[in-house]
Amino acid sequence: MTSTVLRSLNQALHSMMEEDDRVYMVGEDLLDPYGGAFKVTRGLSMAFPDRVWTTPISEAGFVGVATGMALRGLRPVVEIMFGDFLTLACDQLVNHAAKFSWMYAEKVEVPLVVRAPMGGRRGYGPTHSQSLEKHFLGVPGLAVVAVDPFGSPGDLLRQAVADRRPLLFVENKVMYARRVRAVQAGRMGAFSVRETAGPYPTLTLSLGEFLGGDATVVAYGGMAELAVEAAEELLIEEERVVEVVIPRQLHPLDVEPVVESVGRTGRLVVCEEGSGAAGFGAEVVAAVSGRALEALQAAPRRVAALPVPIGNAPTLEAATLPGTGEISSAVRAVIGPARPLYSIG
Amino acid sequence: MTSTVLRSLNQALHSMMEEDDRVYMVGEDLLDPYGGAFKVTRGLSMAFPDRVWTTPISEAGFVGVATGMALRGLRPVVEIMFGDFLTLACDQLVNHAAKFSWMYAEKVEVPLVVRAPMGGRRGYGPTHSQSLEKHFLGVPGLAVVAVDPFGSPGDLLRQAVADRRPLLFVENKVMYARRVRAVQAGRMGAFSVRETAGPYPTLTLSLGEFLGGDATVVAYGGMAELAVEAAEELLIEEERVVEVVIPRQLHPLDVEPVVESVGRTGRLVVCEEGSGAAGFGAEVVAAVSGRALEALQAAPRRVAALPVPIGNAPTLEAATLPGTGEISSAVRAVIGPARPLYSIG
Amino acid sequence: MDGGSSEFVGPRQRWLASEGSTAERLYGQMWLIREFEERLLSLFEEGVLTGTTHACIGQEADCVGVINHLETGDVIFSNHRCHGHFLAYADRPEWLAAEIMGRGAGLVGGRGGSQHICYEDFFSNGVQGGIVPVATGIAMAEKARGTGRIVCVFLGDGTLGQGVVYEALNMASLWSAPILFVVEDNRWAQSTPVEKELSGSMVARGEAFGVASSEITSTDAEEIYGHFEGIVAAVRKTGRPHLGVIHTYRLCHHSKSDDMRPEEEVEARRALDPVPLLRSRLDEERASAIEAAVQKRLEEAFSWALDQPHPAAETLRDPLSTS
Amino acid sequence: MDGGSSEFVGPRQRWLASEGSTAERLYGQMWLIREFEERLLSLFEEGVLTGTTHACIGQEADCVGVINHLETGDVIFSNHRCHGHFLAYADRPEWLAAEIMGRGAGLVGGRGGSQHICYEDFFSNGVQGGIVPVATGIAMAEKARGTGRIVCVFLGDGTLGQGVVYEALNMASLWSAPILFVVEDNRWAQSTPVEKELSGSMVARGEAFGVASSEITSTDAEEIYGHFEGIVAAVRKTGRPHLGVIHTYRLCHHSKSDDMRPEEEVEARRALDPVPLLRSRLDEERASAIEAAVQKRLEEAFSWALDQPHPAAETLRDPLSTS
Ligand SMILES: Cc1ncc(C[n+]2csc(CCOP(=O)(O)OP(=O)(O)O)c2C)c(N)n1
Ligand SMILES: Cc1ncc(C[n+]2csc(CCOP(=O)(O)OP(=O)(O)O)c2C)c(N)n1
Ligand SMILES: [Mg+2]
Ligand SMILES: [Mg+2]
Repeated sequence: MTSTVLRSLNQALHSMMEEDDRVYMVGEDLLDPYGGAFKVTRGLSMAFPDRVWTTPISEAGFVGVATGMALRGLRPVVEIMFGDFLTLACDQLVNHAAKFSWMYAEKVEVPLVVRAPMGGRRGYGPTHSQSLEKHFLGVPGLAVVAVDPFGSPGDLLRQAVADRRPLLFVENKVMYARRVRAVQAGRMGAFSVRETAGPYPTLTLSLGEFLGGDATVVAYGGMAELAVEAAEELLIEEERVVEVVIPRQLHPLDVEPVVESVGRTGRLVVCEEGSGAAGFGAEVVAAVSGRALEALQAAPRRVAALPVPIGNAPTLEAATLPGTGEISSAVRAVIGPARPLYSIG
Repeated sequence: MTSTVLRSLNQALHSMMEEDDRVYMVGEDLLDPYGGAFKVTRGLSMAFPDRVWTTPISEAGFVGVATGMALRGLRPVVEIMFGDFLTLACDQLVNHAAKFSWMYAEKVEVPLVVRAPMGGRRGYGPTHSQSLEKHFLGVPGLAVVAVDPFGSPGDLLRQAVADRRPLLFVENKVMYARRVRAVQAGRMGAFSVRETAGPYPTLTLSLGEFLGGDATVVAYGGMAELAVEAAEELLIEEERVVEVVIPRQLHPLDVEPVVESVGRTGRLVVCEEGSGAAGFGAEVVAAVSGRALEALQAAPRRVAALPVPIGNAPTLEAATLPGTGEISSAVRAVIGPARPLYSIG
Repeated sequence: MDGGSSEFVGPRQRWLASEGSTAERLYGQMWLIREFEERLLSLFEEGVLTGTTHACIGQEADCVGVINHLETGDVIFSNHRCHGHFLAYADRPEWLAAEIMGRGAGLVGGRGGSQHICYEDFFSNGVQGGIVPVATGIAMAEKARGTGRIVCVFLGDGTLGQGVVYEALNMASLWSAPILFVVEDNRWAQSTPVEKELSGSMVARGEAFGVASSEITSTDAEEIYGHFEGIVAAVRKTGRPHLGVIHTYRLCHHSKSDDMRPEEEVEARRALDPVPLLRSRLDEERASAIEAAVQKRLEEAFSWALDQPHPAAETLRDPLSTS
Repeated sequence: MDGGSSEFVGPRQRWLASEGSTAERLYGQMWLIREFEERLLSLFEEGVLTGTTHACIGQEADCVGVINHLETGDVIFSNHRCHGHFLAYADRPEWLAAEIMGRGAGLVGGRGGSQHICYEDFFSNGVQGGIVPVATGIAMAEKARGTGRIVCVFLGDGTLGQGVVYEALNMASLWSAPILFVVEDNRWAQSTPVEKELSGSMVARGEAFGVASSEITSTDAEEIYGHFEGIVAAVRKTGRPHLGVIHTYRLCHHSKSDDMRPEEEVEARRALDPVPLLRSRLDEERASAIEAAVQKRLEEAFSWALDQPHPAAETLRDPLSTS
C-alpha cells in the first residue's frame, strides 16, 4: 500500500502515543479538528486528549516547557509550526536543552524532539519558506535529523522519539504530500540501495550496482527526491551514472558513506535547499576533503539556494531555490566535458 | 604608542559618537562608572548621556529596538553582554534585521551593528564562554565581521558602523587585553603583510616574503594571534614557513586570499575557537576545495573546539578549546613527515 | 495608476481632505477593504493566486477607526493581517493587489507578498511579535530625532503569547516611547480560541508594565474612531506609550480556507459585521454611490495589477554584495 | 564526606528532623551560606579560584525562608546566584565548594562551576530567564505524572526583562502548573538599578497573567519563612502557580569585585542584614555554638574540596556519541 510522508509520520505518532504514555505533543494549533498547520498531528488530540497540548504562540516558552518535561522522564514531541520560527527557540535549544545532560554530568537526559517543517516552493514568502537547519548544525549536544520520502519516514520519527538526546527533526513542507518509496531487499525501483547501521541509516542509491559511477550526489530531506530524479534523468538522457547518498542524521555527520561513494565516483556534489554558505554542504565537502582528498578527481560543487531571502513571487522563489536542473548542471560540471574512463554496461 | 584592543575599540566608539550624532549605544549595563561588562563602552555615557541607552535584560527586545532605530536613520551599536546570548536575538537578526532591506525592495536600510564578545579561557563555564558566530554565518542579508589585534581594531569597528548592512561584529574576550600590533608599510614585525582592498581587509602574513611556504593557516578573531604565535614557533623551532591568512569579514567570505596562499603553500589548516562542525572552517575548506582543488597537496585540516560544552574547570576548558599546540600539530600533519621540495632562504 | 511621482499624503491629511460625513468616509474605506479582500479570496479560489493570505474581514472597523488619526510621517508596523491597515493608510489597492499577485509593480516588487510589505512609513512582517520591539525602536528614533511622529503597531490576541512583546512594553514604558500598541483581539489565533492561548487580562498586561491601557468592545467604526481620537492625541502629546485593546471578531477563515470554528459562534457574530452595521446609518443612495465608486476603482486596480509582469529572476542580487 | 550512598532527604524533612527553635535553625542555615560565600570570595581574592561567582550575601533570608517548605522530590530551578539556594536545599557545602573549585568531585564534576549545578531535584543555569519555562515544564510533568511534587524557580528583578518569563507565566496559568515563581528583587541587576530596568509593578505582572501574586519587603528570615508557608501549601493544594516577590537587597558586589553602587545606599541597607538581624533574637551562647559548628563543617568541607583532583581531560566525550 502506498502512503504519503504525511501519513507515515502521522501514523507513527499515533502508534507511539498508543504504545507509550510518556509521549506528548506540544505546539501551536495542534487540536482537532484542525490538527496542526500541516496536519502531521491530526487525530491525536481526539485519541489522546490529555497528551496533546496546544500552546500559545510562544516558541521559546514551549520548547522550554518540553525540555522540562523531558528532564522529568516524559517524551515530548514539539512542533514548530514553521521551521522559520526555530530562531525563537534558539536559546532554549543551544543554551538549555543541548547543554543539560553534559553540563549536569549526565545525571539527567533530555529526550526532546523538536519537529520543524522547513522549505519553500509553496509561495509563502520570506518568513515562511526557509530551510534554517544549517544554523543548528554543530551545537554540542544537539542532534539534527532530516526525514525524506525514502524507506519509512514514520520509522525515522520513531527513532527520534526513542533517542535519548535532544534532537531537531527536520521535515520539508512540500515533501509531506509525496509518496513514500519503500526500500526493500536492497532495492528501490531501479536503484540498488545500501544502508548504514544505526537508528538513522544513511542510504546510498546506485543505478550502476555500486560498480562505479560518474558522480556522487549527497542530498537530504526535501532535496533527496530531487537528487534521485536528477540521477534518473542523467542516466536516461545522458548515460551518466550517479550515486545518491542520503544522510538522515545531519549532525553528527557520518561521512563514511560519502567517502565510500566518492571512492567509486571521484566526484562530489552536495545539495541543500537552504542558502549555501557555512551550511550542510560545506561540512560534507570539508569532511570529504579532510578524509579522502585523493579520491576527489574534480573540485566538488555545492548546490544551494541563492543568498537572498525567498521572494513571494513564483518567479523569484523558483529562481532562488535549487531544483533538479541545478543538480544536473552541477553533476555535469564536476564530470567535465570529457567522458570519464569508466563506462557502464 | 602601544594600545590594547579594548582601548582601540573604546576610542573608536568615542570618536564616532563625537563625530556623528546618529551613533547610539544600546545594551546592558552600559552606564558609567560601570561602563559595560568588558568596558568597551566605558566613558561613553558620561560624554554622551542621551545616546547611551542601558537596557533591561532583553536581548531580543533591544536588538529589535536597535533595528527600528536603524530603519529610521540612526546608527545603533548594540552590545550583547556575552555573545552566548545572541541566541536570544536570533529571530530578530534572521527574520527581521537581515530581511528588511531586501524584502522591502531596498526602500530601507538597516545599518545595525551588533557587537558580541565571544570566547572562553576565562573560566566562565558552559554558558558564558562560547564562540557561537558560526551559527550566524550565511544568513542572507547579515554580514559577519570579526576583529583581531592586528592593524587597527578601532578602524574595523568604524567600518562596521559606517556599513549600511546589518552586521554582527564578533569580538573575543581574552583579546581585549591584548596589545594591538600595527601593520605598517607591508610589515608587522618579522612578517611581510598583504592586505586586500575594501573595508574589512583580509591580512596575509608571511615569514617567507610570499616566496612560498609549507602551509597556510587561516584564523580569525581571537585565534588569529594564536596562529601567528604558532607560525613564529614553527619557523624558529622547526624551520617551517607558514603563511597566516586572517579574514575579517567572515560572511560573505572572500576566499581569494586563501586560495592564493594555498597556491604558494599547497597545504591548508583552518582554525576557529568554536566547535568545528558546519562552522567557519568547513566553509573555508569547502570554498578552497571548490575553487582550487588542484592546489591542495594534502588533505586540509580544521582546528576547532571539541564538540562538548565548555567546562568550568580549567582542565576541561583548556582541553576543549584549541591552542597553539593544536595549530602546530595540524600544520605538521598537513605537511607530513617528509620535507617539502621547497626550502627557504 | 502607478502614480509614483506624487507626494505621499498621510491618512489624517487624506481624511481631512475627503468629503462626506464621518460615517460615509469610514464606510467608503471599509467597503474598499472588504471588497478588496473578497476579490482576493476569489482569485485564490480560482487558483489564479497561490501561496497564502490573511483577510481581515470583520475587523475593518479597527483599521479605519485607528489609522485615520495618523498624520503624514507617523509610522505603522503591521502584521500578517495587514491589507486593511495598508489600505486605510495608503489607499492604494492597485499596488497591494500587484504585490500579492507577485508582480514587479507590487509594493515591494513581489518580494514580500501578502504579509511583508513596505510603503512610505508603513511596514509589515509575518513573524508574530518580533515587530513590536522594532516598532518601539522606530518610536524611540523619531523621539530622538525630535520629529513629533508617533508609531502605531498592530498585534493580535494570540501574539500576546510572544515574550518579546513584553520586552518591548517594558522598554517603551521605561523610555517613554511615543507608540500605540493596538491589540486586535479577534477571539482566535488561527484555530485556537483565546481562552486556550491567553490567561489573565490584556489590559492588565499593559498596565503591569506602566503602559496606559484601554479597551473597547466594538465593531462600530464610528465608535472606534471616536475612542482612538483621544488616545492617539495623548500618545502624541505625552510621548508615552498606550496599549489599546479592541475586542472584535474575525468573520473569515484565518488564512484562505481553514475555518473550523463552531458555525453558530461565527453566525452570531455576523450580526455585528462592521460593514452592514455602518451602512445601516447611511442614506441608501449615498451608500450605493460609494460602493459603485469603490467597485470601479477595484475593477481597475485588479485588472491593472493582473496585467503587470512578474519580476525577472535576473533582479535577484545578494543584499550583502557591496558593489 | 562524599556520602554518595545515603539517600537524599529533602529540605522539609531535614528541617523537621533538625533541632532548635525556628530562629536557631534558620540562623544556622544562613550562617552556613554566609560563611561559605565569604570563604569563597577570599579564595577568589587570593587567586586560588578564577572565573566568576555570584554571592547572595544579604539575601540569605530568601533562601531559607522559601526552601525549608519544600518536600523531598520537589524541584528547584535556580539561577546564577544559586549557592544559597543549593545549601538550603541540600546542605552539602563540600560538593558545592569542590564544584566551584573545578574539581572532579564537585556536584557536576567541575563541568558547571558556580552557576550550572545539578543535584537530585536541584538545577541551576546561568542564562537569565530561560530556566523559567523549563521549570514550568517540570511542574507540568510532575502534574502529568501525578506525583504531587511542586517546583520552585528563582529569578531576579532584572530577569523580569526577559520575555520568555511571560511566556512561562502565561502557560503556567493556562495549564495550572504547580509552580512557585520566586522573584528576589534585590533592587539591582548587575550595575543597573531597578528603576532603569523595570517599569510598572512586579506583582501586577504576575496578576496580569492570572497568576496569584504576593509581595513581602523583608530581610527577616522568620518573617519570610512564615510568609511562604501558606504560599507553598497553596501551590501544592491548588496545583496553581504563584508569583512571590521578595523585596530585599544584595549587600555584596554582583560578581566578585564589581560594585559601583552608591556607598551610602549600601551602607543604609547593612542595617537590615538578615544575619545579624536574626542573631539578635538568639541566645548568645546558642548562636556562638551554631557558628562554631558551622565553621568546623566549612573548614572540613573546603579543605576536603581543595584536596580533590581536577577532572581529567580524558573524561571529555561528545555527548552526542551514541556508543
Ligand atoms: C512567531 C510566529 N509563530 C507562529 C506563526 C504562525 N501564525 C501566523 S498567524 C498566527 C495566529 C495569530 O493570532 P493573532 O495574534 O490572534 O492574530 P490574528 O491572526 O487573529 O489576527 C500564527 C500562529 C507566526 N506567524 N509567527
Ligand atoms: C540572558 C542573559 N543576559 C545577560 C546575562 C548577564 N547577567 C548575569 S546576572 C545579570 C543581572 C541579573 O539581575 P537580576 O535578575 O536582578 O538578578 P541578581 O543578579 O540581582 O540576583 C546579568 C545581566 C545573563 N546571564 N543572561
Ligand atoms: Mg486573533
Ligand atoms: Mg537583581
